[in-house]
Amino acid sequence: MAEKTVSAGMYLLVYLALMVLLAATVGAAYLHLGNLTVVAAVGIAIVKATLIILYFMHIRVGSRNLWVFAVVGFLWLAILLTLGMTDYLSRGWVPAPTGWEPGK
Amino acid sequence: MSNVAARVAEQFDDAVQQRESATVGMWIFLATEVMFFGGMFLGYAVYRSSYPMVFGASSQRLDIVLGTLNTALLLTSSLTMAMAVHAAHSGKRRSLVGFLFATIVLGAGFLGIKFYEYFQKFEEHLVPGKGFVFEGADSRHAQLFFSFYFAMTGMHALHMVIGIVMMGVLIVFAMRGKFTAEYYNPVEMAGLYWHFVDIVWVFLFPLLYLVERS
Amino acid sequence: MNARESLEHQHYLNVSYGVKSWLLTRDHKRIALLYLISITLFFFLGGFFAVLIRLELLTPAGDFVQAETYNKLFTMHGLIMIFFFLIPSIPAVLGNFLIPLMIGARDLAFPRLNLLSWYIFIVGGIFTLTAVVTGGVDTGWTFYTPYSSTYSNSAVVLTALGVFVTGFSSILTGINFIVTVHKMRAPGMTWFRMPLFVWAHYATSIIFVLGTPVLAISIVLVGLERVFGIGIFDPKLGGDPLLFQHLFWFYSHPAVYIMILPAMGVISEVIPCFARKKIFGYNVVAFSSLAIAILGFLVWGHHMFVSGQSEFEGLIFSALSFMVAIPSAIKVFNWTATLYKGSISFHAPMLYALGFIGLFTVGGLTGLFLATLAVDVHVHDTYFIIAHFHYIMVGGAVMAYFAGIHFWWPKITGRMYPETWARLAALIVFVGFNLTFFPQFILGYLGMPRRYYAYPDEFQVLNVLSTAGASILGIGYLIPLVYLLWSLRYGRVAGTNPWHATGLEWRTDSPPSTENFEETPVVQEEAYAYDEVPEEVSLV
Amino acid sequence: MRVPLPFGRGCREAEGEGFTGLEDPSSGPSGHLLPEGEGRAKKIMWSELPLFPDRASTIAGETDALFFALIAISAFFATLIFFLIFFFSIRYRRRAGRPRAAQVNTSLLLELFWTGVPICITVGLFIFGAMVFMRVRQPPANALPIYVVGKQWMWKVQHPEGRREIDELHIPVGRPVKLVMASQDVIHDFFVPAFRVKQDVVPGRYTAMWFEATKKGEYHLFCSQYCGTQHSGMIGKVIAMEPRDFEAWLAGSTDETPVKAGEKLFSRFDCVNCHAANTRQRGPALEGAYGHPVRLQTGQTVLFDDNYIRESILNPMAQITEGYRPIMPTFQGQLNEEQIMELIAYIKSLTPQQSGKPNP
Repeated sequence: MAEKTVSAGMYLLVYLALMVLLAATVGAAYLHLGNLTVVAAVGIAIVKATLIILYFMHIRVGSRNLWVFAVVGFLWLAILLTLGMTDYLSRGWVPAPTGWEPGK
Repeated sequence: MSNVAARVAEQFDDAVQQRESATVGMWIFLATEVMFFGGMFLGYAVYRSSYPMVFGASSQRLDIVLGTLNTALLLTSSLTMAMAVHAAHSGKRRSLVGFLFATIVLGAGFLGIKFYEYFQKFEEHLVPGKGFVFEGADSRHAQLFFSFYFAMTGMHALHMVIGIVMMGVLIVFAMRGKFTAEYYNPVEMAGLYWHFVDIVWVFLFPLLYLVERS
Repeated sequence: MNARESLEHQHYLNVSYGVKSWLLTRDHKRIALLYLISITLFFFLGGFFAVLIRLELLTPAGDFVQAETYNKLFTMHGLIMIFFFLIPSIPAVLGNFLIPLMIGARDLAFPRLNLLSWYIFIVGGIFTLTAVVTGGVDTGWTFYTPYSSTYSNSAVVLTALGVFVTGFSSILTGINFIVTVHKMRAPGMTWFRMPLFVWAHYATSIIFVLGTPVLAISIVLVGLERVFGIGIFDPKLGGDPLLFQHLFWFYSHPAVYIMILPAMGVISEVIPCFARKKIFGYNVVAFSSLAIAILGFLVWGHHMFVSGQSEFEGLIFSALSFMVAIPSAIKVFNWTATLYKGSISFHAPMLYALGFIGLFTVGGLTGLFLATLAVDVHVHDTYFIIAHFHYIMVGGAVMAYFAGIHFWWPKITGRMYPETWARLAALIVFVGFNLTFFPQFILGYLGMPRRYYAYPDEFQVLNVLSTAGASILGIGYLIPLVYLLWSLRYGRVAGTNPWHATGLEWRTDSPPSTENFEETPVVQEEAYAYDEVPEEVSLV
Repeated sequence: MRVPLPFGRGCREAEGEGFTGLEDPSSGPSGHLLPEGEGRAKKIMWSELPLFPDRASTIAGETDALFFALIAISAFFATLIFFLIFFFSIRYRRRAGRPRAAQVNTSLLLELFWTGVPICITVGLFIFGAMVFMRVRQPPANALPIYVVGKQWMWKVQHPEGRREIDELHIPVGRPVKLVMASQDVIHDFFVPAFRVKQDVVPGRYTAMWFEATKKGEYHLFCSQYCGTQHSGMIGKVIAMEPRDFEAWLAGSTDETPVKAGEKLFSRFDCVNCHAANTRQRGPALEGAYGHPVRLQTGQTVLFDDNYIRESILNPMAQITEGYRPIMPTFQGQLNEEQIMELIAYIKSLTPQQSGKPNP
């Protein structure tokens, strides 16, 4: 396979983008986003992680099945987090009457 | 110095197969590391959603300046690592050693700041266990936050130490001329590992330090 | 039968002698034998604990051992059988030995990692055995908190360290298999010409690699909690015990598929050989291995239906648990269909394989009982569960392990095992197994809880039956140990292909040379091309 | 062969000697308290071989129906597979001169068939099982609440009318009973095989389960979540009685009701001077609060239920009601599970129940 590789200039560009995103995530923390702070924090972190994986870790120039190996770990983490968290988030959903209906 | 064109282990047919196998093997290992840290991220997510207030208060006790500085250091070390792999790829041994050394210095700087932060927490009696003191609300769950803080950043720091030792060994090999433009797999693998450790911190920093700053 | 039939030719066993040549070997075949010896020791140690448990349960009262000792017995029986026998058995012994041979490679992708995996397994084993010797651990193999992290005063941390270390042995084997299958197949060996044994181990390796780390982190957290007194899982210090159960079962349910998938791989090799027929529905069986591995990660919550998990979560996990049963059912139908219009002979591997299909069917069907929410509420943590997983583990995985050991024994050692003794042992194991575990289904629905040291009187008769079965099963397992060792010295010399089986491993010598093939074979025909193989030659 | 009785607490302490502390060697359907002696063991051995558990609760019938449906499906598939294996093995066994094996090895139709049929069966089983599960998990509104505390290796039961029991639970037949359960140490599990229900008792929170006895008699009670050395000793009896006998049995107690005990604790731990009806400014009012949502300082709203009260007693700072300062001290370690339950019973009594009459 042609030994395509990422140029040194591209590394610098990606590095600058990461620094800007770092400033962004710290800045976002000081805005009053309420329960959106975690969404912003994780969103920016995902963008930074994707940049690092694509360019610094040469996935961008890697073969198709290498992409699968890169993604599968995060996919299984998503399974663990979603199915794990649904238990805690769905605790009150099924209305189990407490056997004690308070007077209105 | 046996810098034969490309040292191919006997079970492989050629260097390309060897390199691809090493890369795929490394990516699978990184998947195991993602799941390993993933278990702690699930615990963190569960407790942060159950006790948002005290997680916010505890997060404010962490030093955001040092945290941001550490993240910057680690991102820079990722850059120097990428440059090191680039140098190895183009056979420039001097810049390879130079960039590896820069990465080690940045990594050590990160660890230095991190242990200083640990010392700060120790001073403020925020280390979970018997001596834990947290005047704000709900100290029981504050201790939970700090348990996760120390568990996650401690495990991350341990992985950093392993990375730094690995790069020290690489510098010795590089200076002995073991790596050529055709054969620099170990450097590439060390690069993948180091970038992964950086990605873990990219998620750890906002989740631990930026919970409730407004 | 050319001259190479006799054992004088150079092969991986007589190429070099001495302890160093074994302890520092990088040959996947020698590492497989190192694993074979170590897991056999663990198998009989775990079996010994099982015999003690069954003796205690002969009488309703706890009068054979102390309560404390009984709790340690079932904990150590579980730990040793699962982590030190079932999980490594087929992958580390047969997988290590055969996968390079089956895909035409000289060795696994990372031979040094393979040896490191064995050393890690031994180090983990030593930690656990020290815990066993210095007083044992009484938390059950599930380590449920807060009992394991706060209330138990037994060697929890030492055992946890042992299991933690052994987990990395599985991870390294998993990485080795995935890379080997991807990168080291012989020319012509496309994905759909690979034996199903290799498919099954590829699927198992997915679980090795993606599941084991989560067990590692949950054990680390239990260790941290127990040593530093922090409250990750202990409610008194603000933690939640259910979080441990989620993390533990995220690995431990896929772990049961780690134990059964390689067994399915062995069966998919043995049935076609002794029925002289290509496997029925090759693609479907291959994909169902992958489906089991992937769906296996979505169903862990059925262990927690009554543990305080939300009802909505219970509904989700019940539905997903039914989905994971489908691929297993498909495999059983395909194996049975392979027998149709075959030319079936009943050598020991085939007896074990047919026994596997029967018992695995019963085990799998009783799994449906546990996926059904309302029935699981009644039978959870009773002997119904013990019977279910022993039907899968002992009736399935151990039967398939014995089938595989007998089927590839000539390839591994170059000698044949004594056929009549092997058939007798297979029948004894089948009878002893059913007598041991079928009564436990009845006990389970009657409501006898598991891990009970003393039980009410009306359960006694069924327990006596079960103990009687256990002694027969124990004898059944000892017989192969004797005649297989005997065959090493006196077994008839087996040629390169005593079973006239297809597959690259049967085209090289028995036992194979260190580099497996003189020159890398080129594969032209499909897997299991039994129509071309001369099957009229009466088998040995 | 000495066979001490597993019933009752007596036998656990006096492991070796004969059994003590048993009120009446009655001979309920599943309790077999026969005079001690050699004959007894033999009698147990052969005459007593139950193969199916008693059916003594409303849910038991539906669970058994589901169980038999599963048995039927499993029997069908198991016999199908066993028959096919034996038939093919005999029909196609290798014989000299038999034609070679015919390579029939794929059929898409067959594959689709034996994928579709199991899917339909499993979807049906899932729905059937989920419906019954929903009934098992949702107690009816008029269920009689009883408090249960699981402690390492015994069950402590507290009736709202005051009667306390250890390792025994008296319940009326024909009336739904709801158990509100807490654990003082590790995870236990309240399991009554005859009622086909069980529920883990998780430390740190309340878990609940309900059942309605349909048949008078004594039934086994087991702890079915491993909880330590005497896990197998943590057993007892559930005694279902006619409502009349139950009321008489209840009246026979002189223990004070949990509401009165809770009221005493309410003043002894001076909750009264913050939460009393008049001085409203320091602690939120508790009258009429039970069962209603509460708005917290974080903006979240939670239900003012048993778990909320328990959490606020042990860990008040976690969920501060809006508009109040976080000044409530924690009572962690000063109150055990029973006392917390009594306080909750008292706080519940401050809220008139739907039917207008305060909680008994």
